[in-house]
Amino acid sequence: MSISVSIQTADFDVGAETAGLTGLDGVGAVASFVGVVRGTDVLAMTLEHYPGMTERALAEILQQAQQRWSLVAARVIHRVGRLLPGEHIVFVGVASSHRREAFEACEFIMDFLKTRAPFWKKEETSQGARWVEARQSDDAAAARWRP
Amino acid sequence: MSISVSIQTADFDVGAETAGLTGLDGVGAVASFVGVVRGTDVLAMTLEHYPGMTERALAEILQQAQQRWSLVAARVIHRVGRLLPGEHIVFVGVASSHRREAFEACEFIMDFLKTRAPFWKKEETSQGARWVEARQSDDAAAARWRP
Amino acid sequence: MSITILYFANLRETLGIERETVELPITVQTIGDLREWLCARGGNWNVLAGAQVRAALNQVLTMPDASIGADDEVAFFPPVTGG
Amino acid sequence: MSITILYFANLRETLGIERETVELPITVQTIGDLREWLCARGGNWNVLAGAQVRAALNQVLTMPDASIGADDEVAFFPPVTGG
Repeated sequence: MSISVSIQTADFDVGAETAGLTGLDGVGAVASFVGVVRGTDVLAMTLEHYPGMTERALAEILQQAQQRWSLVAARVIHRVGRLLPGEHIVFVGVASSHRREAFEACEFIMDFLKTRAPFWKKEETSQGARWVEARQSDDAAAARWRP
Repeated sequence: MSISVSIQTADFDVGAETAGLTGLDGVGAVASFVGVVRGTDVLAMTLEHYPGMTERALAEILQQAQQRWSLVAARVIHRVGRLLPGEHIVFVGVASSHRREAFEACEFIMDFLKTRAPFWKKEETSQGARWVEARQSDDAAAARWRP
Repeated sequence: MSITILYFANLRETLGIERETVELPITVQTIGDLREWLCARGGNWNVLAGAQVRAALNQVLTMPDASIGADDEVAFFPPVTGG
Repeated sequence: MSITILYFANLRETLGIERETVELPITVQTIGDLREWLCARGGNWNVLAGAQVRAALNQVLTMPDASIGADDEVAFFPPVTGG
């Protein structure tokens, strides 16, 4: 099982990242997720993070996924800095033999990334800038995975 | 809501297909799935389908997903003909405002594609060719979605 | 009346035919009747009696009691295995 | 003992500081003690008393009763909103 985490300002190449997962031995299924800046009322978004803790928190989430499902590989890329509507924010890709594990692990990783990884979003709108508030629905989503 | 189905012998470009979904207005989340020919014991695989019924069955599955979740777009590409280990078989991509809908609809589409769309796989192995048998676990996966 | 019948996957291989147009006797009214009538051809044709065999009528999955009409397209195939 | 404290997002902005190294009085033993001690600076510092404020000790989420050691890294931040 190979796990990999990148925090970067640069964009990522979804095709290349997916090819890095589909090309691995024993892989029959790759589930992936791409998060995008939604344009509704938002002119731009700045993502701040806690260097060091972010990588550690994401690696721990991937290790938990690896313990829970039979996976071949999992990859997370999260961008930081200022992003415009339509730009990629996050990529999560999971490779496994069968689709069920890949789907479940991919959704698990996103749910925990949303509630455990130290990123903060500040939105610029026509009314000024504001820090995005955490959503209770994200806590509820993560709580679904309790054993 | 835009839905699109392609049945083709040619490979598809995961990056371009995903970009076609992330670039749409109002999209915050794109969940996707890529199925790949697993190499274990299989030298090649030939996919046969029922032209006409396949497109109709897949469009109906996408329409059901659209009725059940709030989606911006959904896309299915399924290859037919002879494929080698590691080659792409299927792409399913779903775009929506929020991740939960995208994940659920993507998995729903795959579960019904597996059990309703008229494709048949024949594997070539070192012991000769054999038609792949339907798996009960796929029927069970589709049955989970009953209202 | 005349209909078109298609066979897929292992059924196509076993029967050695992928498509035929047939004139049905008046006694063949439903998908179930058609299946029995084809099985009665003997030889490999009883492969169509298998519990696993599925049928589609005009490109939609169907049941044995569905009525067949003129110029309909009927298909027989095993459980699907795509994806 | 000396520790490093980091502040993120709205806390960083409100406090106008992102990192400091401080020498703790002997009475500050836990994350909860540290928070009270920082709030006692007055002015904007009571933002740290908010129920929503989270703390990490050496880059792992922690609770108010966790003990602080020499050279530890403590961080204060609001609920996370990535992804």
